[in-house]
Amino acid sequence: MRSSQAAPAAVAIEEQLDWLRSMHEIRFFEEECQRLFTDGLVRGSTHLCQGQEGVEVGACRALADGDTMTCTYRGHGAVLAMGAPLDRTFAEIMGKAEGLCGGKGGSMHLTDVSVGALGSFAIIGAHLPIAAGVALAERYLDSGRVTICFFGDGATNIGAFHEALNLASIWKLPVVYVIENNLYGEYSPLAATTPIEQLVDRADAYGMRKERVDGNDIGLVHRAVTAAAAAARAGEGPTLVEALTYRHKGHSRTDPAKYRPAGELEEWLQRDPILLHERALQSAGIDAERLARVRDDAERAVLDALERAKAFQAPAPESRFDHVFAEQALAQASADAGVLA
Amino acid sequence: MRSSQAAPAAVAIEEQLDWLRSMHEIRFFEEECQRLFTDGLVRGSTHLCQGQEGVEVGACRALADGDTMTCTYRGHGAVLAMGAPLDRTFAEIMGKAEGLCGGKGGSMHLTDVSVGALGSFAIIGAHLPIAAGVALAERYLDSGRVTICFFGDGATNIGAFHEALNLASIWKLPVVYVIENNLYGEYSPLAATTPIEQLVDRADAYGMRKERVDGNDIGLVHRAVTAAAAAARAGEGPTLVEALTYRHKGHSRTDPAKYRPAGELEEWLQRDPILLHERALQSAGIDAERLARVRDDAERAVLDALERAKAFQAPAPESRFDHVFAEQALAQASADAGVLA
Amino acid sequence: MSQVTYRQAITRGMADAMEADERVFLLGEDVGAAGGAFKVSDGLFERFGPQRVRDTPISEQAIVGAAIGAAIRGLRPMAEIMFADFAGVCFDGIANELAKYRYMTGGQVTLPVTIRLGNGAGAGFGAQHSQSCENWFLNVPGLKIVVPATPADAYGLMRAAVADDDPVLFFEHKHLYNARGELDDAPEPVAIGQALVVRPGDDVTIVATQAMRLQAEQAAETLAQDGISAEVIDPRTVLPLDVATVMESVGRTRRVVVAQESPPDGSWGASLVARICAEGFEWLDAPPLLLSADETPVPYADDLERLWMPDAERIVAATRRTVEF
Amino acid sequence: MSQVTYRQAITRGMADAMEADERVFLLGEDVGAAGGAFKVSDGLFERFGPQRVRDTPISEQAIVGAAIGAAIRGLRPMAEIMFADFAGVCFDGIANELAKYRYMTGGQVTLPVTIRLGNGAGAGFGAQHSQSCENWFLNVPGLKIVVPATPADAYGLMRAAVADDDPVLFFEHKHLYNARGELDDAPEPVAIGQALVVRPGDDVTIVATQAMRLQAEQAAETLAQDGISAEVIDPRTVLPLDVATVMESVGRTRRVVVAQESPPDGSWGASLVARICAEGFEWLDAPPLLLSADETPVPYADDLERLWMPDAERIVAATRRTVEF
Ligand SMILES: Cc1ncc(C[n+]2csc(CCOP(=O)(O)OP(=O)(O)O)c2C)c(N)n1
Ligand SMILES: Cc1ncc(C[n+]2csc(CCOP(=O)(O)OP(=O)(O)O)c2C)c(N)n1
Ligand SMILES: [Mg+2]
Ligand SMILES: [Mg+2]
Repeated sequence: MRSSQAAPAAVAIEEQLDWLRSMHEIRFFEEECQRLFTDGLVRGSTHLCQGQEGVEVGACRALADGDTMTCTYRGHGAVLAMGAPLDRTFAEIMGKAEGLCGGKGGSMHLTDVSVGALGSFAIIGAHLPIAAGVALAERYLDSGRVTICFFGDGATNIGAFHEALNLASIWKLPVVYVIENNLYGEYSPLAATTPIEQLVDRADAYGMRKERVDGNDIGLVHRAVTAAAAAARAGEGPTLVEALTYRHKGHSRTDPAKYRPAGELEEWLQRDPILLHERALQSAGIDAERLARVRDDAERAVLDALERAKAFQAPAPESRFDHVFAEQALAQASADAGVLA
Repeated sequence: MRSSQAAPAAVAIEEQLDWLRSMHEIRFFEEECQRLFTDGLVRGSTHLCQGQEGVEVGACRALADGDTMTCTYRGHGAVLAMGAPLDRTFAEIMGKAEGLCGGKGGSMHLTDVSVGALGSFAIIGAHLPIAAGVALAERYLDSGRVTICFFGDGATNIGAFHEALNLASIWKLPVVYVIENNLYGEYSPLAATTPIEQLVDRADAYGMRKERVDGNDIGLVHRAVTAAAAAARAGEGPTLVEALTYRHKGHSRTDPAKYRPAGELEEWLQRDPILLHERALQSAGIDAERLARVRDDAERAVLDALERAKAFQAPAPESRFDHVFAEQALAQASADAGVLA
Repeated sequence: MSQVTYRQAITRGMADAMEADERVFLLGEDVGAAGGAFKVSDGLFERFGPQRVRDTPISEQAIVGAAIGAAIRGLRPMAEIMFADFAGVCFDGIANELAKYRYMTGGQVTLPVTIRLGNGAGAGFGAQHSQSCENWFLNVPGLKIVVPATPADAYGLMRAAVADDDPVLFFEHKHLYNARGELDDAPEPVAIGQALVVRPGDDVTIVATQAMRLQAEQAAETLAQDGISAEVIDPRTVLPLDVATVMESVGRTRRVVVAQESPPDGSWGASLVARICAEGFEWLDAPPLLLSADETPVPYADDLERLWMPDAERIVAATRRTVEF
Repeated sequence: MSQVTYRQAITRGMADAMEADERVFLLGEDVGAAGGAFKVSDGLFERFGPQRVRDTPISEQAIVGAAIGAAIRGLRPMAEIMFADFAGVCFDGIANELAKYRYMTGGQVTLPVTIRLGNGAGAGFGAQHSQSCENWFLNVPGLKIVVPATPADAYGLMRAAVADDDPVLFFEHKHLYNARGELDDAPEPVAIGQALVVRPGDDVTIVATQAMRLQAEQAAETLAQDGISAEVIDPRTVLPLDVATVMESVGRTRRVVVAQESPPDGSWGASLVARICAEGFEWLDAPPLLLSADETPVPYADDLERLWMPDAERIVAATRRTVEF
């Protein structure tokens, strides 16, 4: 694993500033999200991604127009990185009518097909075969598009991982599988569940290209996924990318993350992807004031979006019958309150 | 992959003659089975294992008393190799009351717990986690026992394979996973479904011991599984054994196996495990007459068993309500012909 | 009009669907050159090539997932799950992803996925290859489930399933593959959600699907000889059930027998009985009778398997009891 | 006698079972030091150690398979599947292996496996984490399915499940974990397959489980103020259903409402209605009423989710309609 403190030269500085902006937005978004939940303004659960922004932004920004992405319940960052609007993303988490999914999906199922964020999936592993299917369609339609599929380290132990990677490889599908290895699956450290050192080596079981990167170095993530996407487009098949990163918060709303060894979080905070990228940009000549402006703009955008989201309406009661089927008739038939009598 | 024409010195000649006897029994059993099906005396489907006897007998004879085995729908050979009686095995396939499972299971579910044949499973991959559970119990009970789990090359692509091997490895369970690699999953050659050269390399994805052997050389199979079982007993965890072999017949009753390249079967017939083992025994000084006697005794035993099986009774109609539950009461309650009125 | 087998009707249904729309393709284990485990896709590989008739590894989760992913990008996959019982290994893909994906995203994705599954008992395949698995999915909103019994229905429902913008589980009864029936030269789709009155009658309504429908027709014939006029209805779709057609019939006959090839609890038959009672309790002159298979796994032995499920004779007896109530 | 939460009752049930029998152990994701995603196994790891309280990888197929394998070798595993919805990824293990293994082998193996699953809606977990998944397994003979609603039943059924020689699916309603109730100091097992008359009444029978049972009790209270005496029955086991207890009640009240937190088709409620009609059609003075959730996936938004399923108010309204029929 190489570490590049210097930003890769190939990417324009303006673009790299935009990465920073995106990472900041996600970070602020997650902080506000956390507040919404701890204040009890939103029910259910949420899985925050502070600390993993480098992977999500670095990977998604390696995509071209029309490319797509699927991710997990810990998907706020990935969906925002694809360009989902902040206000409607907040609104979905708050269960509003103007939420990305009309309030039907919630925090774990953020989806904005219009920006290529095809879905967030909450059953571990389930979207890995779906991503293969997306890639199959691109191949079938000869669209030249690729799709990214994000998932966690813990997900590499579930059956669907195996089936999906095998299928993607044998059919040489244009998909980039990105493991966000944040060292834990819920409360279990990787070593307790997974008998190998490097998850990326599982690619060998499928004859698949592989690359392991420092996930907190956005430049390296971007470079790795750019290469993987190019290979996929060229018909060379899928790549398994393992991005080493860390989640700053607990697994979910209710988790204080007491299982972490002392000092671990602090060490990773030193390697915060935002911090690292800011340093890289400074080395590239961007001054502190400009960096602060990016941060402040992001913060303002997030807070404004949150205000707008709060003002949005709750979904209309009857809307709960919509979208079961493409043709509405069938669902409507059952709209009479579920009484058989 | 090494090929030993000479029988491994460590195993007594009498024991090796017994292997031959067992392989012959399985071969004759399968030939008779095929006749039963093609003559329409038995319905459903059957999956024969002629050609794979070296793996089944070689592996099962590496077990000690009290060790156990699980296998697939193509399991006649493995179950017989564990010592299931020929007549009651025939009887099960014929759906008789005295069949191993009282006629409830059939060809795909042969089970004789009394000899350690814990079950034949017909959903691909399903028994791999079950075998891990068996091994977990041995560990938990500190029994010193090991269990063998047979499955096909095609089964290495299903999710349960992945989950089972990972679990067995992380818990260092005393299980030996044996791939009977007969080159085809149903009608698909391995290369059409599996993007790697050597299936055994999938062990690396689980940090698992591995060994690849010529499955038609019973001595090599026996040696590999003996070593794997010893390691398992010693607490060193599971091994993935890949035994290269070939099924002489089609996938199932209805398959003429037209998808095979010309000459392939003929080539493998030259490497028939029975033939190879006979040669090895001859090199070890056993004369042709003795070998013929083993063969003839096996044939007679099979034909006699078949006669006995034919004379067994069909199961009593009410027996179909037995064994749903350990306590019979619940099932009996529904014995009144399934009518709700 | 020609006589074809149920199998041929499905094959033709798939072929016509592929001919009509380039986005339609088939994937599954050995569906290609081998023509499928039940030979239902025979000839499709030769005709449509490896891009559109795709052999997969033994990976049902991947098959269903790939179908979902391809569908949301505009294709119209037909996925084969060989024996319906194998739906157990991809249940999550069907029930938690396919059925809910559109709803969870507020309608952002459309899922024109057809999943074909070989259903039912009667062939000596034992407990893991003989179930009527449509019953596993009844409590999962978002799916449509069809269960054709004849070549014409199989063809028509196949065309409807592939043309439908929503997920359809298409259950093919294994024991019917060789059954023959008429098929129009230019056959039409059969609307999903529409029951068929197979045989009109006045005294009692018998509802049955797939292999049981043929038994029910036989039973009606026998009953007719005794002067009992039984109306036979095949729902053809079990999710959603066409309760209206059944109620129209029961409103006249005032007696109903539902015969099915599965245990009673959690079955479409029990669901139908509950709906009949809800909508037409006062019309009924006899308790609705649900004739089911034994509450055991499917036994292997020939005799046991035959006894396990209802047949024409038992339908006759049950119907008599209902008529004489 | 003390007041405990539903969660604590289950924890104690597991602990007592482990104390009583060394062959009993627990496996699942983060059930160990972390105490389980819902903290139901809190303290067990410290008390019984890593051999008997085992963290697994995220591999539900392996969890269920390992439980099966361990059981046939004489252990008595309790396997946790966290959210019941995840049963979709190990459906084959439960429905095709666990449920049928004893039968297929003619009784050669015994499977004292308890599978714990976090069931139900009401907490804003969305479509993939809120289902009443007991309904997926009703058509699968070979399983016993329990659905406790109170701490006492949760404790008693846990002890019965672990002591049972057959597979038991133990559904824990997530929304009840913090609900309090009485638990005896030396609590007894609760027999599997026995319904409980929660509240006696004369005019109408209301049948409900888990969270809906509490709603039904509330509804009965409201109805009592209007002079309607409702008997509330909690089946507690949905496979097999204790039809006798329900029929005893319906024989007196002649009216029945079944309220459930799931869509109607393929539900235990529909199965019960079918059985009630079969056994007591003539006794009924009103159609049996099945009050179900909407026929949609579970929506996320607070308001939508609340509307999605019945509540005390809707049970009251439905019961009134039934009484006034
Ligand atoms: C099939 C399934 N099993 C269990 C869970 C519960 N669960 C949710 S998140 C999680 C941990 C996943 O860990 P990892 O893949 O590393 O992703 P991370 O949460 O670290 O992003 C688990 C076990 C689930 N959602 N689906
Ligand atoms: C989950 C599942 N999918 C598909 C099948 C149908 N099937 C039965 S045998 C078989 C081929 C298995 O190939 P392999 O594992 O190589 O074993 P072999 O038959 O060669 O012994 C298939 C696909 C099944 N039984 N279970
Ligand atoms: Mg993780
Ligand atoms: Mg094979």
